Amino acid sequence: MLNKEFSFTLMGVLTTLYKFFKPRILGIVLALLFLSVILVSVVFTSWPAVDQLPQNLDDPSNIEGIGLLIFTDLVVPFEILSIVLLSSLMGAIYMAKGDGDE
Amino acid sequence: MIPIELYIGLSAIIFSIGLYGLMTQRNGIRILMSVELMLNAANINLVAFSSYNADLTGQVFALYSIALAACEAAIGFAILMAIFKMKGTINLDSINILRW
Amino acid sequence: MAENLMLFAPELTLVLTGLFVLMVGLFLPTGAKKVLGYLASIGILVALSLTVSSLGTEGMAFNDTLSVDALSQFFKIVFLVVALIVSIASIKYTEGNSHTEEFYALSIFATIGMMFVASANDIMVLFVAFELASLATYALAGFEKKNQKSLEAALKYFIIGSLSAAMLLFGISFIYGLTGTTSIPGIAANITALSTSPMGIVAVVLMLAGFGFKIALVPFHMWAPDTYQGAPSVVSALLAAGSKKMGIVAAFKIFIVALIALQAEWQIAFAILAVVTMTYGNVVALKQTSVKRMLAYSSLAQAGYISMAFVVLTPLALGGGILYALSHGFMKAGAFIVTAAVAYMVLSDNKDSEDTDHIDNFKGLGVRMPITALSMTIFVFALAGIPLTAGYMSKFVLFSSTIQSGFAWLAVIAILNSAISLYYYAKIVKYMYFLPTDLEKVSEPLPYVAALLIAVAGVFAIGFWPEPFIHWAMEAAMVLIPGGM
Amino acid sequence: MLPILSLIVLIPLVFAALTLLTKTKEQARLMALVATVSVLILTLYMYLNFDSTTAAHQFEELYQWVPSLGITYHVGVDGIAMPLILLNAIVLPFLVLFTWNDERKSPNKFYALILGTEAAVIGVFTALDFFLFYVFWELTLIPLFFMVSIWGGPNKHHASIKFFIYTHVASLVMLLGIFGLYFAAWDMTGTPTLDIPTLLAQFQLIESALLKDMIFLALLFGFIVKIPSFPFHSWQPDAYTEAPTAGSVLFVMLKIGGYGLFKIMLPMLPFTGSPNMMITIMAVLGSVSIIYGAFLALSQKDLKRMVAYSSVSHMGYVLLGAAGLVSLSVSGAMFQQFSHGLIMSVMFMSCGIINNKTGTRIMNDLGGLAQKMPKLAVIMVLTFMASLGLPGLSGFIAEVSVLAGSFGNLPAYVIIALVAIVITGAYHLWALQRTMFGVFDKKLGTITDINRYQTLSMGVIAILILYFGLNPSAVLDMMLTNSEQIASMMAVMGV
Amino acid sequence: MAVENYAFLIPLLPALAFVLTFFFGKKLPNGGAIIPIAAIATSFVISLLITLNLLANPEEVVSQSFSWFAMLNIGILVDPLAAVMLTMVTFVSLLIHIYSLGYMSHDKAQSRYFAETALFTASMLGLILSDNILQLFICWELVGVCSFLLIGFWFQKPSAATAAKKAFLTTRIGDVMFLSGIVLLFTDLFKIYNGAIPDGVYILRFDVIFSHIPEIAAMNATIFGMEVSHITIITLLFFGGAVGKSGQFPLHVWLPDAMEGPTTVSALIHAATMVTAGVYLVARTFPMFIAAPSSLLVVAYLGAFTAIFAATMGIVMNDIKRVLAYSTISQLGYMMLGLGIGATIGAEAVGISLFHLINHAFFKALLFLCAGSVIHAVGTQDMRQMGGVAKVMPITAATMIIAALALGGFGIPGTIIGTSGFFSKDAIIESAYVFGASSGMWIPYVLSIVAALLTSLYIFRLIFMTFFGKARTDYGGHESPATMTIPLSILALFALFFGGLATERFNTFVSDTFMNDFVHVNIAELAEIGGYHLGHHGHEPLIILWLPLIVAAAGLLIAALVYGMKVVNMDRLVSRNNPIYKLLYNRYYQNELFTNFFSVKVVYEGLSYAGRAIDTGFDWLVGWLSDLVLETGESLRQFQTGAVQNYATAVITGVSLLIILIKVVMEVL
Repeated sequence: MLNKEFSFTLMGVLTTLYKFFKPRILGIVLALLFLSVILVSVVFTSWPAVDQLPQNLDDPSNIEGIGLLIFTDLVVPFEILSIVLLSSLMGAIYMAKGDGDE
Repeated sequence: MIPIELYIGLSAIIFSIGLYGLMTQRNGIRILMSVELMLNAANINLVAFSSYNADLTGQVFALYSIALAACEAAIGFAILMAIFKMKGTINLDSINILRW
Repeated sequence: MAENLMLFAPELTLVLTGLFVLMVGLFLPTGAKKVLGYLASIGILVALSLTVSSLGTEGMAFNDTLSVDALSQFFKIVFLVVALIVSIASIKYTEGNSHTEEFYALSIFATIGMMFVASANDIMVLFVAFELASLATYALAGFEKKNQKSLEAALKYFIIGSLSAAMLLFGISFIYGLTGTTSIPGIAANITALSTSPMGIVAVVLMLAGFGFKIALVPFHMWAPDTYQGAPSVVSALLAAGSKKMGIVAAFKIFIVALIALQAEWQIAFAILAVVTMTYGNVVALKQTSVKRMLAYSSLAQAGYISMAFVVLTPLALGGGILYALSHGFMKAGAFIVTAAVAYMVLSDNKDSEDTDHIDNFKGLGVRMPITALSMTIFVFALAGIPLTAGYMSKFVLFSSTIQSGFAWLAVIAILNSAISLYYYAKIVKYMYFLPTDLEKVSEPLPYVAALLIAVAGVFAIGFWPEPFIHWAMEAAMVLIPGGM
Repeated sequence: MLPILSLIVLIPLVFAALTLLTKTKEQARLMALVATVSVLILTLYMYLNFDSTTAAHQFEELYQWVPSLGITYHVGVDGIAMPLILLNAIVLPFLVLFTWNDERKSPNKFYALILGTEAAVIGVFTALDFFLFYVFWELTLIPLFFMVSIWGGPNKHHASIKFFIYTHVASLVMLLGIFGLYFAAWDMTGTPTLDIPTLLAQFQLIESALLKDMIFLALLFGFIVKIPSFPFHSWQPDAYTEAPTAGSVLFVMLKIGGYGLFKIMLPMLPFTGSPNMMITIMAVLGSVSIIYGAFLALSQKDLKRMVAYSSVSHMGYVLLGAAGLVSLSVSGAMFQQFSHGLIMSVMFMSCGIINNKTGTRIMNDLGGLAQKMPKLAVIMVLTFMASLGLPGLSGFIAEVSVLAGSFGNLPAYVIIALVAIVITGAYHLWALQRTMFGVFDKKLGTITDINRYQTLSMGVIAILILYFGLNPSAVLDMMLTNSEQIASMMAVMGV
Repeated sequence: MAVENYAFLIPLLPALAFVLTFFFGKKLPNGGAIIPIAAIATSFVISLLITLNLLANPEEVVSQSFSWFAMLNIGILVDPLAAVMLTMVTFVSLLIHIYSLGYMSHDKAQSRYFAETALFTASMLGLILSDNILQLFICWELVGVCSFLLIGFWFQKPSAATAAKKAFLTTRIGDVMFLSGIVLLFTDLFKIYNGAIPDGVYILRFDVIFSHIPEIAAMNATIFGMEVSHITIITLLFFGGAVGKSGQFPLHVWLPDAMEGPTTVSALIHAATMVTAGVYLVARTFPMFIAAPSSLLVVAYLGAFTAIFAATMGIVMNDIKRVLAYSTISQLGYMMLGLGIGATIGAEAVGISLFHLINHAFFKALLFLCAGSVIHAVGTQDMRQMGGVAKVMPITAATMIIAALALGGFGIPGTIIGTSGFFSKDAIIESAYVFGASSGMWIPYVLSIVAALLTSLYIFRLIFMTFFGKARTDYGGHESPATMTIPLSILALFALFFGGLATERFNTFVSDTFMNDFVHVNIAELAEIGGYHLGHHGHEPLIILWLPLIVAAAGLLIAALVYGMKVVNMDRLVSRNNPIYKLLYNRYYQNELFTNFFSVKVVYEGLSYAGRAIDTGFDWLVGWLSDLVLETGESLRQFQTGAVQNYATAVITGVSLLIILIKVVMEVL
């Protein structure tokens, strides 16, 4: 046991690495594939608004704007969200709660 | 000034980490965490774009999506709890009676 | 504001019904909770009649985040009809269950989510409503929390659902980033930045993954067979017949209205997915022994057919796809209700039965439950596309439009597929009528029969008198492509 | 004016539903008899009022159905359809009579399916709208499928599924062809229509020769699988053999493939991109079917299977005659359908009786039945003779018209068919010898002759075989009128 | 009263008799035999009256046509050719029916017998009366079916059923050729009219056909590189039909087997009906043959060959009926030969041939009926078990010897003294000589002379073996009843005297067939189309007139020496070790060749099983395809592992790949 934990031979390292990666290798490859696809796309895209970032600097707090938006333009999603909350609450409670009636 | 590509890159990396977690993890909780990671990667995007587009909609969206993520987590945990109660484990490997 | 609200009277009725059912349910003893089903059904019926009576009205509401037009009306009717069928059938299913109010509230909320998706004119509304429909059904799928299969179904549904929600959101974030708006017409107007960059494809595919999850397109389908099989049959009916259509209407709105500039990209995607999905669904369905699983794969195949509308993209094709959505609603809801009835029958034979959905249970159904068996025959024949049923009519419009636009190869594949599909549909009929059983005749529960009759009526209505339905579907299609491309 | 065509489709349908509700065999068979006899009466009325000097449609009815897609309820009959309707109307009452005393499970379903088939088949013959046509076309499948699967022989499931899928695939391909035609016409005229005469007229206006060929071939495929012709016949022996007697007879009544050939294919033929290729395809398939079916029939041990293969052979004449493109050959092919229907129904009835009484259809196990069943022997010899093309009986008229008519255009194929005549004679006689003649095998037990219902039904059809053999003009005149029209169209196009 | 108007009754009455006897015969005495007898008697009377009328007024042919279907008709035509045939057939058939009263009196299925013979007669009469080739073919086939039914009359005997089938199938090969000829003829005529046939023109009627012979002859087809006129093809195909029906080589194999039926049926087949149909067909379409000289040559050669070929086999048969059967084949060969030499003597050939046909009908019917009488009495058909029957059955013996003399062709040339066979057969042989003289082809003549020798030999072998000498087995026999002997006697009278009485008128009467209001053809002109000129009768040397009689007498002498007085021991010759005897006895191994090898091995086991294999192949292919789909379904199922991470992996892979794929496709497009 001791022997195994402290062996830093190349073979040992490789074996450990192999054991670590073997079940994960597909996940890693696919995640990297996805990442690279996204990143390539990102790089080859000309993003339009880079210069305009400072515009928002004069009003660092957006809370008011956000609040306004929530209750004016975007009130519908907000309302729907309330139903979402209600139903997920209901669902979560139903699923999680033990069966009292049994 | 930070170019927006970096924000997007960050979110993409976080998203990919979430994907990786989803593909490799066997524990239900970790899976949930991975999902949260992905949702939040999207939120980073939204906020960054909101800022770069000088449009607050994105930030509102991010807020909503955080709420949704919470709901999702709640349901997810509840389902996992139910499973745990029945099987005593939340190891996803043991949950495959439905197949083929 | 008042007119705004009037436009959404059906949704509001449903919300009130859901809340009312939930409240009433809390005060009722388990034995009396049967009344909740009737309440919910009446509420849905009211909402349905409100929708039908307001057919033809159009309008935008709430700062143009919601729109009422022929398309949304049509799909609202689809969702409400499915909800009605499911809720009537569930009267029997939830009998004696102490959590009836949760069941009904959740299914009504899920329906509301679907309806909002149908009328969403803003991607944010669409996403939130989409999530509402998802979250409510996660719990519904696991409604039988003593049943390992049901829980597993819920878990798989949930995990893949979350994944695709994340992908959808990720995709939306890119669209938002490059167009600077979340309004659907706004996106269409500001599409240039997106359509000229490689991000366009990424966004399209991410959205496709999000919707494809709901529509159950290969390879985003893998939860569907498990969930449809494991979930309670009535819930499967809601998922297959209702929430699948929500994915379709969302895809219609996003791709055809908002991302029309990226048409070439997503047409390729849909062409690939449609072919793969219908073939995979049909071929895998051949050897299934669980009827619900078979229906799930069949539902995959049908999703593949409907996806052809995206490839062809003519008014007639879209009309066909939309009509198909309605027909499929009737057929698939009906078929899953039949499995519910069979499960009820099996459980009344033997309380501890495990595989209530195994095809062996269908042996001699023609004798044991004649109405159910006859309805099932009608549904599977309709699914297979036998004439004078809704399935045939929709296939007729959809496939023929495919040929009209020169996609003969696609139509050939689709038609070959529908020939293959006949094998497993006929297998069910064979089991029901030709294989003997020594078990007794079972009295068929009224709610199931009522639900089945509604579905049968729908199947035959579209099959025999398709003119008004085609008319509505075409009007709905015209909303998507006003010029008529 | 009575909507007579709608009635002859509706009556069996309504009675089929009513029959399903009956409880006893007596009620069910009475229902079926009433329905089939009333169809017969209406059809005879129609036949007597039929003007065989015109090729136009008669007794037409036209209502809008789905205007936005150009679907109408349009029915009517011409000289191609009328004889086939007559055939169905004649045989079905006798089929009911034939089964009068049979014992079987769920007779109500049985008779309902018979009526359902009748309605669907007659529906195909009356439909003048492709939508309606296809609807009835597919509807013919369902009752027959059930017929085979419920009351069929030991191999019924395999046979019924094979039949169903085989012919369904064909129908779907045909549907593709219909779609192609529909939209090509729609694109040209701007208005959708599925009206058969209109579409047939518009077919020639399509510009792309390739498209026309594709449409033609797709439709042709649908029809020849139903006929059935080599090499798409393999569903047929199984289905015919495994079906109960009534089912086999119903299969024989299913002349919709050949009907489509005359009604839809031939008017289109001269306008296809390469008519000569199409003619060759039809002629090759026809003549190969004739000789191939004959050889296969010769090699069969099972009487019913032999009859089934003989049917493949006989239906080859239909294709060959259609490809002959002369009014005589085309009308001969039509007459072949008619006469084949009569002959085969009696042949299958005979097979059914033999199977019932002796418990086997293997010819080597039979023998000398003529001593025990003289009445059956007489009828069977007559029909076998008719089937092998004996002059004076209806089969001969058809064969000789086809052969004489087609020879001018297709000499090589006709020679093949002529060779097959000898083989045809061989297997028929051989079958007769091994079943009816020779020494009676005591193992077969006590065997009684056919009962009077069977005698009546088979006898009447047998007499009709003789009648139409002596007086073919009774139906051939109307066929000739239509086939002359077809032939003149060919002549105009120089095909 | 114009009896012509009732000509249609001639076939109709027996047909009606068939229906009545078939359905009601069982309830009547003698199986209702009286119905067909009365019907045929009436037909006979009508035929006779018409014939007499025609004899007086050769122009008054009876011709009635009705439209049948398409451009075809049904009609009757009684010209001299038909009239003599009708009279002969009704007469012989009537006698055979009367004879059958006694012969069949013990059979349970009597009524079926009389019904079928009535139908048989009716079909033959219909065949003769036809005024168009298609109707002729129809009756032709009906004759075949009746023969099938009658040969298989005792169908419970497997051998009878087999023989019936063989008869039908073999003749059917000929029928198909005949039908092919009709089809080709129809097509040609259709082409000549260019598809537009005027109303009232029935294109398969003989007058129409004959009037278009020049056009048809002008059409050519290339077969194996040879230019062949359509008229030649058509006539050869017609002759093919005649070969089948009239038992010419190589389609004669059914005739000997046809003995499985009752002897009366054999008499009917061999004398009056069936087999003469082939000769009648060639005679009827003779104008076409005239225009096709090569076909006539084929007819002549095949006829002559058949005459000798069958005669050789007749010598060695031991079954009394088989000897007669081969005799029939041989005599039919003579008739064909007579027709075939029409290229030299023109329409007269029809007269000669028909004359022999009529005479043959009388004496062959007589021979069969006598044989039947003997079999009836003796109870066996094997001549080796007979002998000395003359003592028991004097009338039968006497009549049979008369018939044998007629068959052998005994008579004095240059006078009208002689048996009927003498006049007709010698005429054929003499014509063959003329033919040889004018064309230089002597083979038919030589063959016919040798055949005459053999004929005499085998028939007197039969006579001696049967009627003379000592009884070889112990049979108890007695003379037949009057119903049987009276027909025998009548026939014997005809066999003796008819030839002499009719020989003057007959030829010209029948040869006029093609020169009347209905059919009017100029034989000589047609011959010109065929590219040759008709020869003229020269005067034959005297030896030619006497030679047939000499060889016949020689045959008689040999038979008397060998079988009557037994001066030559035949044991060494008649043994299985003698290869020639063996070959003859086994009938040239035709049964093995045609039936066992060709029909069974090649067609049945070879071709039909090959077809079956192909069919199984198709089935297998379809099955394989469907199994493939099912198996694919089964293996694709495995993707659905049940582990949710895999599902997620699929989604992610799908997304990534789809992005790349779309990019690639976009680039490509």
